[in-house]
Amino acid sequence: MRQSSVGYQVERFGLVLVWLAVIALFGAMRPETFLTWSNFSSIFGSEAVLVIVTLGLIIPLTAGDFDLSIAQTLTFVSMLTAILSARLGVPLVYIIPIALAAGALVGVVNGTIVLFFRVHSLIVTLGVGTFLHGITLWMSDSQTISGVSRMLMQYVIIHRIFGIPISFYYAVALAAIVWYVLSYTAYGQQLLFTGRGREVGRLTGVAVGRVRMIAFAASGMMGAVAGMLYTGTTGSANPNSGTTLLLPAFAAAFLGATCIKPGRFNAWGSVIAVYFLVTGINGLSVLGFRTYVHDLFYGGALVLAVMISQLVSGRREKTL
Amino acid sequence: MRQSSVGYQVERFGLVLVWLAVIALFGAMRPETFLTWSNFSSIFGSEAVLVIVTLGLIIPLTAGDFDLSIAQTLTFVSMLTAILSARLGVPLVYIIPIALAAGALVGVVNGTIVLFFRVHSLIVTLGVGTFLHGITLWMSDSQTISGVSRMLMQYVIIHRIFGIPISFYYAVALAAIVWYVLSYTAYGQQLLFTGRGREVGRLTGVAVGRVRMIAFAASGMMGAVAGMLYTGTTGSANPNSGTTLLLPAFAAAFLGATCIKPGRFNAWGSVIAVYFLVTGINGLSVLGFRTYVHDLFYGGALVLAVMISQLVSGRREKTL
Amino acid sequence: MNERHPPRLAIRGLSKSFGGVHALSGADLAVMPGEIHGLLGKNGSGKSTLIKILSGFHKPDGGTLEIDGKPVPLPIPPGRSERIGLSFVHQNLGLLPEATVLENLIAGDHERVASWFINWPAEAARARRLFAEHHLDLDPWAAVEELTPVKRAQLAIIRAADRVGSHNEQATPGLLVLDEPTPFLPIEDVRELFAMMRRLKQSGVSIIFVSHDIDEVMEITDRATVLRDGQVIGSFETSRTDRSEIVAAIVGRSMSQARLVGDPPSGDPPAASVAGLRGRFVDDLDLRVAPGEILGLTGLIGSGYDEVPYLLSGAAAAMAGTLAINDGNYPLRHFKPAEAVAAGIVFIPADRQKAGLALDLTLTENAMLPATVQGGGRLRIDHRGNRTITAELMRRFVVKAQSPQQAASELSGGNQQKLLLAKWLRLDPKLILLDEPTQGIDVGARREIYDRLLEACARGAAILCATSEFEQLEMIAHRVLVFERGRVKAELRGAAVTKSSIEAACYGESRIHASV
Amino acid sequence: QDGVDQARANIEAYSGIPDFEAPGEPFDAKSCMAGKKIFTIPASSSIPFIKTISDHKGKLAAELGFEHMEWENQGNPTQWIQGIEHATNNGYDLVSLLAGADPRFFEPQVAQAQAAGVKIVTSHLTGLEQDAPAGVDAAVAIDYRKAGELMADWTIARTGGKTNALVLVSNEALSTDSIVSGLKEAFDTRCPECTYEIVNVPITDWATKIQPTVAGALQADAGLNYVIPIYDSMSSFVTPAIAIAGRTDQVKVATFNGTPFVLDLIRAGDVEMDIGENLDWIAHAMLDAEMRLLCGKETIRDSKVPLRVFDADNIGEVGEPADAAKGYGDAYVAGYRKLWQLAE
Ligand SMILES: Nc1ncnc2c1ncn2[C@@H]1O[C@H](COP(=O)(O)OP(=O)(O)OP(=O)(O)O)[C@@H](O)[C@H]1O
Ligand SMILES: Nc1ncnc2c1ncn2[C@@H]1O[C@H](COP(=O)(O)OP(=O)(O)OP(=O)(O)O)[C@@H](O)[C@H]1O
Ligand SMILES: [Mg+2]
Ligand SMILES: [Mg+2]
Repeated sequence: MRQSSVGYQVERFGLVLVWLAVIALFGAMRPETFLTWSNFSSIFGSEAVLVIVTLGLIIPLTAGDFDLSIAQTLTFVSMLTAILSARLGVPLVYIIPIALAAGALVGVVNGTIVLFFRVHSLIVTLGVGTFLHGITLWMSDSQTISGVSRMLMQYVIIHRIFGIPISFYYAVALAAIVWYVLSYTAYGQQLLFTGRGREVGRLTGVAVGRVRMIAFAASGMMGAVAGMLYTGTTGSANPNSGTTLLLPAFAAAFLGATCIKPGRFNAWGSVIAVYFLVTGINGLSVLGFRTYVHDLFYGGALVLAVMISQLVSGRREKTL
Repeated sequence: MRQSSVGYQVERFGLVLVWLAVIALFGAMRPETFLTWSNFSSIFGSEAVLVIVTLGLIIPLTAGDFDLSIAQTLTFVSMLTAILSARLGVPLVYIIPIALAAGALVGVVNGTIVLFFRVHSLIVTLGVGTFLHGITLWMSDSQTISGVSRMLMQYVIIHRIFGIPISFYYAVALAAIVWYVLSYTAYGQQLLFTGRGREVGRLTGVAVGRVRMIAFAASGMMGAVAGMLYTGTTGSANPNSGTTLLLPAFAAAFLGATCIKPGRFNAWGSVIAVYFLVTGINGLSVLGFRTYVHDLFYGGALVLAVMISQLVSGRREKTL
Repeated sequence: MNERHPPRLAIRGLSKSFGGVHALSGADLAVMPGEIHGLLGKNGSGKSTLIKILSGFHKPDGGTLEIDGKPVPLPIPPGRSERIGLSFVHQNLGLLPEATVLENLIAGDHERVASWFINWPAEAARARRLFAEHHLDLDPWAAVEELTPVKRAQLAIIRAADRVGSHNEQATPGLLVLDEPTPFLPIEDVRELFAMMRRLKQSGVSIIFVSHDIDEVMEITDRATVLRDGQVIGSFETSRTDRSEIVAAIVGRSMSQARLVGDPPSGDPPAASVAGLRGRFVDDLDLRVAPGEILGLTGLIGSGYDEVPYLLSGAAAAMAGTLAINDGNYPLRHFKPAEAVAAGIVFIPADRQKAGLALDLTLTENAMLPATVQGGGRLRIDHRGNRTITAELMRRFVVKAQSPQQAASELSGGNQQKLLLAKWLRLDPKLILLDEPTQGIDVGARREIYDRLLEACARGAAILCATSEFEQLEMIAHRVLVFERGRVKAELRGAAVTKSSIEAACYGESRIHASV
Repeated sequence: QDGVDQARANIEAYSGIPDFEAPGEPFDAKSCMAGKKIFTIPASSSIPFIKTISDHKGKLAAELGFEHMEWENQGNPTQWIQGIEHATNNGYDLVSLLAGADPRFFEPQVAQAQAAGVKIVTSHLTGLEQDAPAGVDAAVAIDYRKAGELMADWTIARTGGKTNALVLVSNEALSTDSIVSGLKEAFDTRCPECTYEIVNVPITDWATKIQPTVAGALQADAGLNYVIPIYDSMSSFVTPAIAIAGRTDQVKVATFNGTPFVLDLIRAGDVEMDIGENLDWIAHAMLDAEMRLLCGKETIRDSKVPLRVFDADNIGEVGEPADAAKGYGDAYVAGYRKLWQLAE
């Protein structure tokens, strides 16, 4: 049986091993600065946003849809949070539901257009995302908005557990939820069938349209959570914050699908992929490598990691 | 038969009609400035690079592969061209084959990893693109390089035919070639079968691996051409030039697939899609709208155009 | 047939394994010039694998190939098989649905079509001539997905026939390989196909014909080779061999073809009744089916019988009609699959590759999907339990596989179908809707499927079985409705359900109620 | 014509080799900096302008004998955050946010670092009249206002008071406000009849939006005679738009930053004027101010980094290809050595 073979376990945890190898390498070079708890807590805390964006992506990806708008949802919600908090003085308890509702709304708009008009999700979410970016620019007058309530930052970055900013635990909690939903709930199975055998699902009574709609809405809400955390982490919002997160999040989603549950987008795989890539970049910064080395590492690590994973699994074709 | 019905013709030329409507609208508002030959020549001349990137994308897209590295190929080749020309004084006749070979090499690297290791093209091209960006940064020392030979600019934007910079005609010529190859050659048919039904393709004797490899190489070469034109247009190369072209090119590729040959990525559709979007942006600029309106238009037009196209075609599911 | 002529095709010692599965182990096969050669065997016995090796799709582990006495090196490079005179209709046809008829027709025709210029008008004209020759009404510019299954099959066959011998290096008439072309075809088209095969044979073409329909094989082939577990059991001259002998060779034991059911059970109260059903083809249909009854639905292609299961399961929208089942009354216009399942109705579609199973996912996930959808463990799926249940189901339904954690794509067609049946029958449904339930299933496995269906009947389920296989109805249907133009043309009951009476009812003048 | 003359005089004053002006009292840098550590977070190590300053700071620090680290990054705020946390955790005394690493993007981390006793300084971020953002300990400023004025003056002087300009800005950069106020003031006081339109293009959109914006403006207004991209890296998208519209002869480009490739564009004739700063000088000035803060001297706001106007006449002085540190003389090197009491 595959599940119990050594090869399969190596495949499952291959990325973790590579990650540990990277840590060991940098650690050997700079034990006193790289291999410190404070360094890791800084890595874990500051990339929580990217983890959440990646988690948001894998939900529609599992259902066979791309959500390119998630980065702009993040930016929009980040800006909305900053404006509500800094400019209008709205308290946090109101901001959270408003932000989540805004994220869900973006998802529903995406879903409605994709489902009702039967358009490829790639083009819809690209269009909706660009439109949303226009709104963000308009709303903020292209300015960075700072002066966000201290309380938000308190709950995101200032408060720490074991020295790691609390935002990390949010990301882990969301990963656990996504993992649980994908693996242990009926909705998770329905998502999977929607992505891999849409007609099969439909004939078995899966409300394929509803499943995809929920996936878009969930992705929008994840984008919204990421947006709030972004504002909480930086204490400000700028109208271009999310843009640079889109490609890394896709990279992490696909890289994550090579481990833990190879061949499927999965939550823990995504988390590991994000931190693997980020650890490398951080180590290079600590060692003072020039930035082009960051790109070489990022691109090289991505490709090598999937190549190794494929070699371990005997180069089986994986349909994602 | 579908091919001859009025509805089908409306669907085929729907985007052209919408484009004409946009022109009419802006024309009515600013006849003396918008509706001038010089304005259109400026529209046509300015986006040749984007057209070529889009054409490059649709080749692997037809074969079912994403080439996210094309933007970085563009940047790399643009930088290579600038360095060879401005720093090393290499004449144009040598630069062109070197640049094309570099582009093809990137494509072959992509193709080899995708095919040999059987990894999803999305992650491979993302990784290779990032790696390439690292090389570009290293090569250029993160500097913008200007001082490119006047001759290159001569052959790209300075020389004009009917008042339109010559780069436009290159783009049209490439579109004609892509159109011909996709529609009238055995390779075009093989691409289609490779993309839509890989198993079916193999069963009918298509050397699927070779077809995909050629598609990646072709896309890399298109990226190289776009890179040379980019350097020729701006007279310089900067290490981040191509990055921003990726999403617009995808938008145009998918939008283009709603017209001329609806349901398939196609060359003329791509050209029309690019110029439709660009015309809108140009009109807004002529009218002096704030730049965030560009995003609203871009996103809105994209989504509306596909929605309209789907309404006309009776919301049929299109498998791309 | 010239006995001294070397065989058109001679395979020796052909082997191929996938992981641990020996799909072929040392198979020999010889096909003479101008011979129609049957290739028989249970599901998963290696027939398609052998054929895919010939087409260059798979690389064999060992073995040799000779064509007209000349050795051909293996593996055959993809796309090269036509040059050595081989031409194929693959199982599942090998057509691209989104492409046009013409594009599919010339796909892979590297020999004739110029690489650098496809003259579409000329190709279209040629296609029209070709279709006219075969009395086929096909528009070259139509998308294949808009064609009926029959037309698709015809297109695939014509494509292969057109290629065979028309261009190969040896300049011999060549070899046409048909891997189960008939399950898609109604009787009259099978006849038409056979006529075509005989014409080709006249011109010296050899044909390999794969089918699970023993009668077809008996009718058309000169000789037949039987595979079992990747090995050749024997070759027969069909005219000199008994049907039961062949069946025994395939299954490994003797089997009877006798009717398995008796008279229809009394239908009061009925398990389900349908009133005023209208769909794309079906026109104002009323029917009742009793608990424990198997009701066959059949007719010629286009008569609408095969639409009924789709309408009653919510898979396709009906225009009108109501369904009474389980004290519930359901309007069928907006009937959804989920409601159907909740009402105890299950539907097993013919297209198991696309609509029956998600091939990338595991056997467990596929088998447990209905339970999942219905909310069994909505918030706490018990994977270990599900695996145990699936393993048990696989035992009960004799699904040959390595583990419940395997991907469904790794199973042979027959085993996929058994899994599909297991997936649905474990729900203990009230009404089972079947569309061609044994398409592409070998005689042995068929019998197992029948047994499972009869068990379900014994537990009080009613079955509606839409099929064009008349002998299947003869074996298992209590009652048969024969359709014509969307309406019931004849009803056969009990012992009157025989292959010949159904055939007569299908082709004969409108006779109402030929009941006994 | 007073205004035009005044503008000419202004330009004249900034066209020559600038003089060195000491920003404050001399102090013994080497001894007071012994054992102290400075950490520089450039806005992005992949922007050559900033990278160069940062590298030169590192060299100076080595010469002065204290520890300096540059946090290599690609302009991503999460990387800045990791950098500031790294500095806090590794005992740095001062974090220098260099040329665009905007502390408003990470106020909480700034506060945390300050609480841990680290001084935070923004260097080359704000204009003289702007306050230190986000509660940082000091803001070492540049005379952006003057740069804005000079760009306006250049066009006024060249057109004889008939400027019709398109001004491209990026509002999210802090220095923009300062530059724009200088520019507006110059136009308002010296040439009220000049016309100009200010268009905001966010930095991430430079590559996609500048070209159509300029093309549209050229089309809409046949009388346009200047495009003023306030940061000179924008020029690579401005010049093709002008070339494609075929208006190279009528429409000129005047800009600010002194980035080498733009200086090369002056030589090629695509850009008419660029106001430059000496990157090495900036490195000296920033480090000077940062050391003063650590040594308990009075806080420096005005770094006294001079601007110089480059055009076709004096472009030969910057070298070919242009070098960011050439064309400003070398008085400052000796000046700073004396200021820091370095023995020869
Ligand atoms: N399922 C597949 N999907 C995509 N590409 C494939 C697939 N199978 C094979 N290929 C690629 O198609 C080409 C031919 O396939 P084939 O399986 O004959 O190669 P091979 O060399 O026999 O593979 P292997 O070394 O795994 O046995 C190769 O380039 C291979 O990488
Ligand atoms: N690509 C593959 N990977 C793994 N196993 C395979 C593959 N293709 C076929 N097999 C296995 O090889 C065996 C032979 O399969 P094959 O398709 O040749 O059977 P068949 O005789 O054509 O059956 P059927 O009558 O159902 O079409 C089966 O056990 C099947 O599961
Ligand atoms: Mg088979
Ligand atoms: Mg079969």
